[in-house]
Amino acid sequence: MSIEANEEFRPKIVAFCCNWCSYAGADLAGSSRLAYPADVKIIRVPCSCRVNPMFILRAFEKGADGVIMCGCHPGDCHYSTGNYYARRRMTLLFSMLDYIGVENGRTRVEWVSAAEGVKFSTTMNEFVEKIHSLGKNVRLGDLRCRN
Amino acid sequence: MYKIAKENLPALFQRIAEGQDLILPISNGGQVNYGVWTEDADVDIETLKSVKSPKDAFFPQSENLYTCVREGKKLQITPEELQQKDFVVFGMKACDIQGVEVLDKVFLSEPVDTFYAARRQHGTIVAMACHEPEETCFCKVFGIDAAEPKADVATWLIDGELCWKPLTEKGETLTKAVADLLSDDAAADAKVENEKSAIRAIIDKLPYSDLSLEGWNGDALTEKFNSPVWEELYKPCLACGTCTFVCPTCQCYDIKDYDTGHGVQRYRCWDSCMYSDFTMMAHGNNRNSQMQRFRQRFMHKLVYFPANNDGMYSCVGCGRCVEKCPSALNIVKVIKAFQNQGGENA
Amino acid sequence: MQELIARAKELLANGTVARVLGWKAGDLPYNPEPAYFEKEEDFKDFVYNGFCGANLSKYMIEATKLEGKTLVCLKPCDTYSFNQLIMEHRVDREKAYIIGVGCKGKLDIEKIKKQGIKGIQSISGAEITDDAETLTINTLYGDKTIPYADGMLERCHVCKGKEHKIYDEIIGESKDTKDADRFDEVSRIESMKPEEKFAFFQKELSKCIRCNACRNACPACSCRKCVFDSNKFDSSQKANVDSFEEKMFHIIRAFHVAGRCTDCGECSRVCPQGIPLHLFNRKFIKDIDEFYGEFQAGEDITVKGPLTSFTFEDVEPSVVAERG
Amino acid sequence: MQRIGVFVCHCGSNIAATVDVKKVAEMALMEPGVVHAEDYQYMCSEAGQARIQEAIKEKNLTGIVVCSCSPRMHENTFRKAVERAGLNPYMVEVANIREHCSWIHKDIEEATKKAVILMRAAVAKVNLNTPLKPGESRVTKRALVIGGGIAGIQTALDIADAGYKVDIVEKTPSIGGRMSQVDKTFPTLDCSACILTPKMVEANAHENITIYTYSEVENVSGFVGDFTVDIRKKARSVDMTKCTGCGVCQEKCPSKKTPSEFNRGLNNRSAIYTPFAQAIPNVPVIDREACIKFKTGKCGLCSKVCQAGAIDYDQKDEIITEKYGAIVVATGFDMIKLDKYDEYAYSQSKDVITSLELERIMNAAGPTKGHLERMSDGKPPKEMVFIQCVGSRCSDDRGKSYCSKICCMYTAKHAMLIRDKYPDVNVTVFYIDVRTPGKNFDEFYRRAVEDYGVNYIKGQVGKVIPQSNGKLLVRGVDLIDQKQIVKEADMVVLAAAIEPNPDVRKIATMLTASIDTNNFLTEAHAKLRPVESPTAGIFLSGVCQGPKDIPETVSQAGAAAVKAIGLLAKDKLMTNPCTAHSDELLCNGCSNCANVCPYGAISYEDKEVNDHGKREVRRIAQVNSALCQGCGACTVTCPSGAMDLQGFSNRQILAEVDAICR
Repeated sequence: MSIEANEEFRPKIVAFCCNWCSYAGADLAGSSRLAYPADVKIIRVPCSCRVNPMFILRAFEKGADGVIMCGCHPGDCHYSTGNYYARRRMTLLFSMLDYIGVENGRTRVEWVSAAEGVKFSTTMNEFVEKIHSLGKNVRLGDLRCRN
Repeated sequence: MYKIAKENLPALFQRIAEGQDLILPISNGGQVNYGVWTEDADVDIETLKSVKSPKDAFFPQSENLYTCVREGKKLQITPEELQQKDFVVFGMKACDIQGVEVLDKVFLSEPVDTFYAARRQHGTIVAMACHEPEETCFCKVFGIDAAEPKADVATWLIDGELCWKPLTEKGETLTKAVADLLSDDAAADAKVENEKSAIRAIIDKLPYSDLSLEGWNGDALTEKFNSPVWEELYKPCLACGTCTFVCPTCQCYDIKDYDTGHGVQRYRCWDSCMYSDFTMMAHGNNRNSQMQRFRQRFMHKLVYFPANNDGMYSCVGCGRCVEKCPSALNIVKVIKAFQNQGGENA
Repeated sequence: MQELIARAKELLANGTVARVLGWKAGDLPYNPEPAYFEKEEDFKDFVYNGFCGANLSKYMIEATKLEGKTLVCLKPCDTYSFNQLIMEHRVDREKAYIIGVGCKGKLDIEKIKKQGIKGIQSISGAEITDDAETLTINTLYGDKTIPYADGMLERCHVCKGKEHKIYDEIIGESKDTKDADRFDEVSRIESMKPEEKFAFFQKELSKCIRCNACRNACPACSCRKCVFDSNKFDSSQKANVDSFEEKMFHIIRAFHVAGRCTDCGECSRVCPQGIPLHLFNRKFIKDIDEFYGEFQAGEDITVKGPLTSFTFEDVEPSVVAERG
Repeated sequence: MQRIGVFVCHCGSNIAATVDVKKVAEMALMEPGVVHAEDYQYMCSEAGQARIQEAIKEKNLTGIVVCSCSPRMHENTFRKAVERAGLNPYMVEVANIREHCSWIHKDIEEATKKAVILMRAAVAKVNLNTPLKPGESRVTKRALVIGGGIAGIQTALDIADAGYKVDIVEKTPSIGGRMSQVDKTFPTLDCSACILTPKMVEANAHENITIYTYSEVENVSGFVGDFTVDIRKKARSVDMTKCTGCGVCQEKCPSKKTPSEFNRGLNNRSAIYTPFAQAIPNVPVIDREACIKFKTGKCGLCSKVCQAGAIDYDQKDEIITEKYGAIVVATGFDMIKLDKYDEYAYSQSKDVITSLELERIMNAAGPTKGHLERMSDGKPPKEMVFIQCVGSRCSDDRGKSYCSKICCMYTAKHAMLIRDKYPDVNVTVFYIDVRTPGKNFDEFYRRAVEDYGVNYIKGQVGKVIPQSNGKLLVRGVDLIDQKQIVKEADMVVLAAAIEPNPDVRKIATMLTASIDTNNFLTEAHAKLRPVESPTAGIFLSGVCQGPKDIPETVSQAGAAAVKAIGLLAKDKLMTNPCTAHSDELLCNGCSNCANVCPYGAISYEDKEVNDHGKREVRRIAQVNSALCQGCGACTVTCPSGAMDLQGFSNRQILAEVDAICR
């Protein structure tokens, strides 16, 4: 992909954030004015364990270029154990996507606490950059949604 | 009778594909299915049966009907264009061609299905005789002659040569377009006659060729429908759609909408009477047990269809369901089960 | 087979069971079908041979709802599925009488035909009692012989072993037919470049006709209504209109059975397009084994599945990217 | 289709400076279902809320989207506002265009574009919102405390003092627990019995406390606020209403060969017994395994000597069923079994003892009347060795991975007390680390070393070998001096690891309270909710949650009491309406959801369902909305999608995904 094309490319990125830690971490990033690209759009879920692999595939289907899931750090889940289940689910799902040839940089999990506004912002900056380097997602999407 | 050496077939395909699509059996991942010819396609005309029938060429598994784009609160609706380009289907067998006749009865009778009609109009069928029929074949039962397929062009693959005989105007046109690749050979007629007899001889020996369809007609509707045999027959059925999707005559479809984010794409796709949501309506389902759905498939093929179409069965004996059913069920077993039942129940 | 029939008749006669779930001979040499036998005379059609590949566990979901006990013939690998169904309360153990039937590897007629064999009239060597190492196939186009192992289903080459995990009694001997590692193909794909992996699956999945045979034959896919048939997720699909939908269906299906799939191989056996669907399930099994410790679904009904349990020290999802 | 109103907040210039709020409102009107859109300076102000309320009434709005600051900030404000206008409070969605947009982006065009997308996602979600109503459940104003040790007693007293009824269920014949076995307490060295006994008496006398000793919890059903518990009151064979506690029966009982549980088997007790003199209740029980009357049918001596006629050989176990609003677990601990530690010769020599046994030896009411002597020959020891961390901080599966926390301090206490009372006894302590965090703890330990001359050696003991001369050869290492140490000791005291009472597993299962791999009960949150179980209405007191000393236990017991009181003080519980629900037509009854539910909120019921005319009895998951906290773990584990979460349903989240990606 040429540099010019890259400049045109504005990725669509969906971030699932748990209500108790990561969403609050994103709020803190906001109130601390820690910028990250507007390409990231956050969906609030009660817990990372609410994130169904179906949601992630659906995002790709409809044209997302990257999907990131954030939750409380292991051990700090508001519901005690939710993120442990989420961790296993996402590990397996990401591994499967990698296995069928989807670039593994398009999916990511990051644990972000309510106090980690900086980490939230850095993570999003890194992730957007990664998606830029991968370019448009062409392997995992429904062509009918492209135009 | 024309002929062409087998090694010259790629050139023939290339020629046909100039300016029109060529659909023919292609091997992909170890399975042969009809697909659009490309230069690097792995064409396989030796394998007798494709997994799916070639009916996709005229009635694809899914096709768009119209596209609807939303801008604000305005909708813009664009109907899908009908087939405009000519195309050739190469290699269809006699049974599959009879399958198209069945589809014609459904889609070309009023109200005409314009999508199907356009494809029929633009499609030319080059048939191939069945060189070595298999034990799952029972086309003979439906009066089909696998040795002499009826199409726009009939062909026979004999000893490294493809014998070519145009039968219709469309067939003549196609033949003219490829004439320089074909050679006229009067001696081929005799070879073809030999091949036909060989094929027919084998067909007579096939295990299903003596299957009797006695009693399968519209008159027997209620007895067949109410027979206790269904209750036994359906039990191994897993309710998958394999039989319907490999079948050259199954014609049911569902119409669905796909949310593209900026609008809706309305499409139709094959449906299967084996599915629990087949013909689901607001009030529920007409057939709410698998026995009923199973019965529907065979009653339709062997009783309802002939009753409405001058005795034409909507089974052509291709034997794909015999080969592919995960539970080894098939229409032959159904026919036989009623035979064994004797006169009293059937 | 005669011993099995005699015992089944006896259990039917003395009222222990109300019906027998086994196989009925087909009208071709290779197409027996799963069938119920309720009367002594039904047994004239009873057959148990190398072509009886179907995993009857799934039929037991409905069968154990019927009045009285159902005798079911389960091969060693089928018993894992049955155990898994017990764990998930989908079958009633009390309503099942399990005869563990011997197995020496099951045959794949598609694979046999792929070896250029057609016009089959009869096959010998597929009988379970026969110790023959070769299959002799009489066809309209001449007689053919092939080694038994060359006609075996893929799953039998990676046989889980000859031990029945649950049974009331065992009739017949079993043989461990394993001669390959079940993860070899998965490892081969894992070592490909992303574009090669993508091309491989694109090619395989493009054959999918969405007949749902894989799902409907699968003992783990026992949902009353599949998400792909219901509007619960706005996910109902009837055809793969776009190549994405093939991937969505097979990934989600594999994910839903992850940790529950016993690797019985029915999905690949029944696929009319010969898609190696087990490669999805085995990928999850391989990952689960590597990440969370070896786990065989259906082996031990007291152990929680890997996706309904966790440890504090589990690997992070970033392992996928780090592995390269 | 909803009739949706979209309200875009300027937040002064916080949003309006970077987001074109008018444009967002304008774009909102293009969305399906949106019939009203406006922007305003401060949506959260009284005036802003009034505008929403007016629009609801004027335009018959059924769903509201507020584009403003984080929902964590004002979601509740807007919910209350729409509720006052007659709309269900859960018909509001907030699009966070401040923290997630205006504050982090500089470019107006870009920020506006993003704000529009966030608005669309909220509109798409609210389109699928349904009115939700919090459930209500009643609270039974009575608490149950399981375990009658110091933790249980303290919790019960605190709850009772707040005016609520409390029942204590204690497995043994008396309350008091481990603390009653302890001689002195660190770091103050006051007598354990002297501080515990008054509490026991107070609990016994408290009008709000009922004590069931020699009783066990048999079954628990129900949920927070409304538990029903069956308590098995084991047959005591003594009528508690008649017994005067005179003790004659115990004296006369001819069966005196049963090892005393209270004295850790160091001496024997009679078949009819009270575990110790200050037992509460002071009513003996007959140990039917040991009693001659029960074994042979002959004897009956106790009955003959009992002037009160309290002996009742025909007494049967009694099941008491009671309702509770809250349950506190205070099941305490025991020492681990030392059968895997043969190297310390615990089972070979009577002079190798555990610290708790030493407590009994040093106690004036103990087997040796408080005289320090060897259990083998009654001789006073001259050389004593203490071995620390026996089974604690253990890396293999013989012991426990955790630190038992109390051993360092009680060993310092023992060493000090011995050196004080018997200055001629040499005391050596082998330790891995000495851990003394706690008020006055390190000072206490230093006194043992500096003032009392206790010999602390950093190092482990490899083997204790009983000698023919009756002494114990202790082989160890000194890690600091890097040398082997061989010592001849008269007594060896093992600081055995503590572990949760083995019964806790059974109790946790009944309560659906989670326990960790060491059988400690898991707290709802390790930092913020340390005395609550993840299962609502279950509270944790004392060592059942993790190793603790007495002051920690008492303070945690008080904390658990406060949490329980907080619950009991409510007449009704309002439950979070964002709970999981299972669609009975889709549910497979497979139990996978229950396996991942941290709250035990999911149970199964055989229910007749009508599946499109097909009637059958199916095993269906039922969510108890009083217990469900709405995490959603179950929804993902459910393959058929039968389990869904209100307020965050599959379709709602997918609608947001679709809106963002379009």
